[in-house]
Amino acid sequence: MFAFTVWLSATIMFAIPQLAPGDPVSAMVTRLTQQAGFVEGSAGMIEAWRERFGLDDPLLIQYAQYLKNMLTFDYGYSLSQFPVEVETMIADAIPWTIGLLTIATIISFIAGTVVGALMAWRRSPALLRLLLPLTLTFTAIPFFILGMLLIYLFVFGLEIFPVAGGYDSTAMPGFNVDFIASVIEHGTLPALSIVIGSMGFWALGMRGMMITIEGEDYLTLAQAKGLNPLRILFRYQIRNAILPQFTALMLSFGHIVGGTVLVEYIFGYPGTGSLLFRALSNSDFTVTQGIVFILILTTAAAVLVVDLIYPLLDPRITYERSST
Amino acid sequence: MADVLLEVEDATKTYHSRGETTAALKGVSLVVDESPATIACIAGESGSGKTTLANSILGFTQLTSGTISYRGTNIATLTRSQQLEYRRDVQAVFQDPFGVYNPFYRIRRLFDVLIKRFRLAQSKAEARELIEEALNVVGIRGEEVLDKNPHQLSGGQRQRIMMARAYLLKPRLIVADEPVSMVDASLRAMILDVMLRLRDERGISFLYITHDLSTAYQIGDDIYILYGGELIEQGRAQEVIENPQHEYAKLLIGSIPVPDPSIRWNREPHSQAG
Amino acid sequence: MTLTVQQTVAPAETTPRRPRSPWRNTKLMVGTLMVLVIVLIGVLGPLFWDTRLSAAASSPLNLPPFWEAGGSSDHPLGTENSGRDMLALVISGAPATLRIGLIVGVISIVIGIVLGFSAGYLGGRIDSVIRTLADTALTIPALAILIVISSYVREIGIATMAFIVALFAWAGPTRLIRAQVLSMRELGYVRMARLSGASTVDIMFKEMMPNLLPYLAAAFVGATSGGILAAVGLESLGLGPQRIPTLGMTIYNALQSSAILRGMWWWWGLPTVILVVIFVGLFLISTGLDEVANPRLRGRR
Amino acid sequence: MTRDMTRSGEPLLRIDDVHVHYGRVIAVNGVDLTVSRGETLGLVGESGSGKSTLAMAILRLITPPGRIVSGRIHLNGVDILSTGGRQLRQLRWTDVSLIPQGSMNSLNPVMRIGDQIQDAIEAHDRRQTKDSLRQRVLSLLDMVRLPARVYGMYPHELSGGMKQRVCIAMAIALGPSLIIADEPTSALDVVVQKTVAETLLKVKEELNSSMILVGHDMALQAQLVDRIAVMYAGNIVEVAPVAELFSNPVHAYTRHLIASVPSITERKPLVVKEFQRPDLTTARPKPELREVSPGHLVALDDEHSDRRTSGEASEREEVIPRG
Repeated sequence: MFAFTVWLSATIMFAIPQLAPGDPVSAMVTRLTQQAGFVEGSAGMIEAWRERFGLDDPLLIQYAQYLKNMLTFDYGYSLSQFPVEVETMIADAIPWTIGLLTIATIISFIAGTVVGALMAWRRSPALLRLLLPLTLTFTAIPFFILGMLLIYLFVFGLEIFPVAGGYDSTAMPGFNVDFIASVIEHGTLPALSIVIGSMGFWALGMRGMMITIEGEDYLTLAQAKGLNPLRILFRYQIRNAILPQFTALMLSFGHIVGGTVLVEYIFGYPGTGSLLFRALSNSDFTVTQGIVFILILTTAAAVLVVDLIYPLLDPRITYERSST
Repeated sequence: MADVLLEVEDATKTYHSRGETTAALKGVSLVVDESPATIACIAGESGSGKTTLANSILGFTQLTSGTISYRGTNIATLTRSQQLEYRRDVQAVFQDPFGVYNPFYRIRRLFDVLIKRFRLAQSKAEARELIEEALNVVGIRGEEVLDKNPHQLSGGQRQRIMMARAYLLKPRLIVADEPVSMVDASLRAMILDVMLRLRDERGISFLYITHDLSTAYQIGDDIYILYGGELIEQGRAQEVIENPQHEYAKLLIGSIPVPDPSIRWNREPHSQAG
Repeated sequence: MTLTVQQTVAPAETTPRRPRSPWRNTKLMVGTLMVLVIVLIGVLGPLFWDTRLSAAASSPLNLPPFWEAGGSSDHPLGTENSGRDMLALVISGAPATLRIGLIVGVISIVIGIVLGFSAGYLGGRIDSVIRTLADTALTIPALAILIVISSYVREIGIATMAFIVALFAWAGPTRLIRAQVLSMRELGYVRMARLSGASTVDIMFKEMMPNLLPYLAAAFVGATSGGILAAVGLESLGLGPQRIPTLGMTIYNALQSSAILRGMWWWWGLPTVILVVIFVGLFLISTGLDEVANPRLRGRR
Repeated sequence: MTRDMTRSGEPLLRIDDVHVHYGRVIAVNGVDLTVSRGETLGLVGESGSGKSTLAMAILRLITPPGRIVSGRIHLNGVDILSTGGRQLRQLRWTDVSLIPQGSMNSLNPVMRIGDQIQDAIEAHDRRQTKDSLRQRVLSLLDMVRLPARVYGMYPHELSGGMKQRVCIAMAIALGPSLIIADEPTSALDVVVQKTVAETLLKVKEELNSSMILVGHDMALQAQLVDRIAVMYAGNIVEVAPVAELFSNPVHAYTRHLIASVPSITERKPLVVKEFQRPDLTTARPKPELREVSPGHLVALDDEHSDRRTSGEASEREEVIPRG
C-alpha cells in the first residue's frame, strides 16, 4: 500500500507535465521571463535542466530517471533561487512542518477523543454535553479560515501573539530557553487553528463509536461486576470505541498535511507549506514538485506506521482483515 | 415408487480462504419425494453444513461438485426461463422474521411483485383474490396486514405472512431454513402447523432445515442428520430418533433436554469442552 | 451459522406507532436553511446589484463598509485595493463556489454509486481492485496533487476546477456505499428478492437503494463540502480560475495584501463569513443525515 | 461475610411488588418472589414477558428509558434498591453475579480472559499478590474445565461454549450467594449446551449458591431447576416446584407452555393457540397469587386461568382462525 501510493502519486505528477502542451522547461522559463521581465542565466538554466532530466531521451527512460531522482531525494535546483538545491530548501523547512503537525494532530486527536467519549458517557455533567455541540461546529470551518480569525483576534486585535515566522529574530537558534520559548510562542496560533478545526472531527467519530457499542453485553457485564465507573469508561468503553479512530487518524494525515499549506502561509511559518506557497507564486516548478513528493512520502509513511501499530491495539485484527 | 421431486447427489462444497480449504459439505446425497408430499428434515448443529445445503438448493451458492436435480433436471444447467420456473416451484422461508421485510415498502408489495413477475393474475380482482386466499391459508385476513409497514406486524404475523408469500406461487417445495428458531413457543406450534397443513391439504413438500431435532421429530417424515458437512444418519423420523446408529447422532439425541423433570438427564460428562 | 435467540428486554410488540418522520430533523433543516440563504444571495443578488462592479478598477479603492468612518452608500460593503466592490464580489462569488461543490458532489456520488455497488454487490476481484484504488485515493494528500495539477492548467474555469477536484473526491462515497452494500447483501430481504426472481439491477435499485438514501445523501453532502474546501483552498493559493471573482481568489488577494494586519476586515471577512455559512450549513445537513441513517445517534441529551 | 449475619428463617432473596417501566411500557407489573439458599429457581416466559427485565432489576442494571418504579428487593437482608454508588458496586459480584446470555459479545474483545476475570476479583478484594491472583484465576478456569492456556487468550480465540464457561468462572470468582443466569445456554448447540449446563449446576452446588435461571426452554428448565416461576405480560402467574408444575399445571398459560414443548420421547400433536397479550402500555391490575397446594401459587383471578387442573384448553383461549 505504501509503495503503491507513493508510486501512483509520483506517476501522476510525472504524467501531468507530459499531458500539458509544450516543453515544460521552456514554458516555465518563458513564464518566469514574462513575470520578472528578465531572468539571469536563463539559457544556462534551460541547458542544465534539459540535461539533468534527459528531456531528449525516450519517455520511458525519462520516467525511470524521474522515479530514481524522486526516490533518492534528488530534486535539482530551484528555479527562482538558482543555484540553491531544492533538497536544501526542503531540509530547512521540513522539521518545522513535521513538528507543528505532529504536535497539533496529537493534541487534537487526544482532546477530541476524550471530548467525544465524555459526550457519549452517561455520567458526564449535563453542561458539558450542552456546550460541546457548539464547539463541534468549528469542525466544518477550514483551518486557514480559523487561522485568519485567530490572527485578527490575537495579533491584530489583542496583540498578544507575534504574527510571522517560526521564532523571534532576537533568539539564537539552538537548544536554549529563549529559542524554545520563542518557537512555542510562534507555533501556538497555527497549532491552535489546526486543533480547533480538527478536534470536533475526532469528537464526533468517538461519540458515534461510543454510542454504537453502548448496548454491548460486555459493558453490562462490566457493570454487573461492580467495577469502578472510570475503569469501565477507560478499559471497556474507550478501549473498544477508539479502534476505528486510528483508521481515521491514518487517513487524516493525508488531509492535514495538504490542508496546512495555507495555515503556514498566513502565519508566515517557515515550514514546507510556506515554501510551497512561495514556489507557486514564483512558478518555481522544481521546488513545488519536490515538496509535493515529500508530502506524499511523509503521508504514506504515517499511514504505514499507523497500519503497523494497529494490530497491537486490536487483537482481532487478523480476523477483521479477512472479513472486510 | 414415489415420484422424486428433488434429488441431491454427492453434494460437495469447499471454501478457500487464505490458503486454507474448508469443506462445508462432503458428498451429501438425499431425496425429497413429490407424492406423497414429504417433510424432509435436515438437522445439524452450527457448522454442520445444513445452511450451505439450503443455499445451494436455492441457487444462492454453487456446489464445488455433485448435482442437485429438480424433477430430473440439474439446476445448475437451467436456462433463464427455466430458472424462473424453478423459482416458482421452489420457494423458501428464512429464520429471521424481521430482516426478510424491506423496511421501505408496505406488505402488499411482497405479493404484488410476485404476481407481476410470474404473471399469476389477469386482473386486479383476480390478484386480490389470490392474495386473500394465500393469507387465509395461514389464518390472516388481508385487510389486517396488507397496508401496514413491516415494523407494525407482530412476530407471529411476520413468519406466517412469509409462508403465505411462498404459498402464493403454489410451489412444489418450500425450503424452510430454521423458520421457528427465533419465535416464541406458542408461535412455533402455529408455524409448524401451517407446514403440516400445506403438506396434507395442498401437497407441498418441505425441506425443513433445523438445529432442533425435537421439532423435526414432531413434524418430519424423514430426518437427515449432518455433522461436519457429512450425512451421518438418515431414515424415517421415528427410526432416527428412537434408534440412532451413528455415535454422534446418539450423542446429539441424548443431549436434548427432556421436558419432564422425572426423567433425569444422564449427568455423565460427554466431552471435554464446547 | 449460530442460533441466537434474541431476548429483548423491552417487549417487542408494543403499540406500533408510526414514529415522526426522521427526515424532520432540526440539524438537517437549519443546515438546509443556511445553504438556501447563500443560494438566494446568488440568485436574487444580481437583480438588485450590478455584479460588473466585481471587476478590478470598477470602484474606488480601499473603501470601508458604509457604517464605518469613510464608508460610502455607493459601496455598502466597501471595496478592496484594486477597486472591486465587495457586495458584487460576494454576490457573484458565492454561487460560483456552490456550483463547484455541486458538480464535485454529483460526479463523486455517481462514481461512488457505480463503483460502490459493483464492489459491494459483485465482490471478488472487482471488489479488491476498486477497494485498493479508493483506499489509495484516500491516502494520497489530494490537495498536494491538486496543487501540481492546477499550477499546470493555467486557463481554468469553474467546470475544469470541479473536474480536477472530483478526481480525488469520489473515493469517500465509493468506500461508504461499498460498506453499506456489503452489509446489505446478505440481508433477508435481499435474499427474498432473489427468491422472487428479481434481477441484479432490480435488487440494487429497488431493494437496496431506497434504504441507502440517507447514506447517499450524506455522502453527496460530504463530497460537496470536501469539493468546496479543496476548491477554495486552491483558489486561496492563487490557483483558481483567474477570470471569475471567486471567494477564494478574494481571500488570496487579501492575504497577499496583508489585509488582516491592515485592519481591512471586510476584505477577507466577508468572503469568510459566506464560506463559514456554507460549510457549517453543509456540516449540519450531513450530521442531520447521519442521524436519519443511524437512529441511535438521534435524540441524545 | 454478610451471608452469615442474616437470620436463618429469611429467604436469601425477597422481591416485593417490583414495578419496572420502559418508557410507557409496563414491563414488570408488581412481582413478588423469593429464592431460598441453595435453590435454583427457573424464571420462564416468552419474549416481552418481563423475565429478563426482572433479572436485571435484581442487579440494578436497568438502563434508561427503563426504570425501576417501585418495590423492594432484599438480598441477604440488604435492600438493593436503596443502595447506590460504592455500596451498590461492592454488593454486585460479591453477593450477586451475572452469567449473561451466551451471545458472542459478553466478553470485552480487547482484553485477555485472565485480565477480565482478575478485574472482577480486584474490584472487590485488593489484598493479594499478582501471583496469588493468577493462581486463583487458574483454579477457577479449572473448576469450569477450561485449560490453563485460556488465561492468556482473547475472546475471539474461543468457541461459544468456552466463552460461556469463562463467564461461569467469572460469575463464581467471589463465591456469590446468588447467581443470575440469563439464558446462559440459548446460543449454544445442544451438545455443548448440555455440558455447559452441567458445569453450571456443578459449580453452583460446590459453592452452595442460589441461582435464578432465566429461560424460555421448558425442557431445559425441567432438567435444571428446583422451582419454576412462570411470567406472563409482566407478572408471575404461577410458581411451583418443578415436578409439581409439570405434573399439575393450573394456569392456562403454563399449561399451554408445557403442552407446546416438542419432545423426543413422544410424537404428540401440535397444540396451536394464540394468547392475546394485554396491551403492555396500559395499567393493569396485579393478579393475586393463591396457594393451590403447598408451595404452588397460581394467579387465579387472571382471565387466562381456571380452577380445573386437567390439561384441556380453556374456552376463553383464542384459537387462530383457519382459512
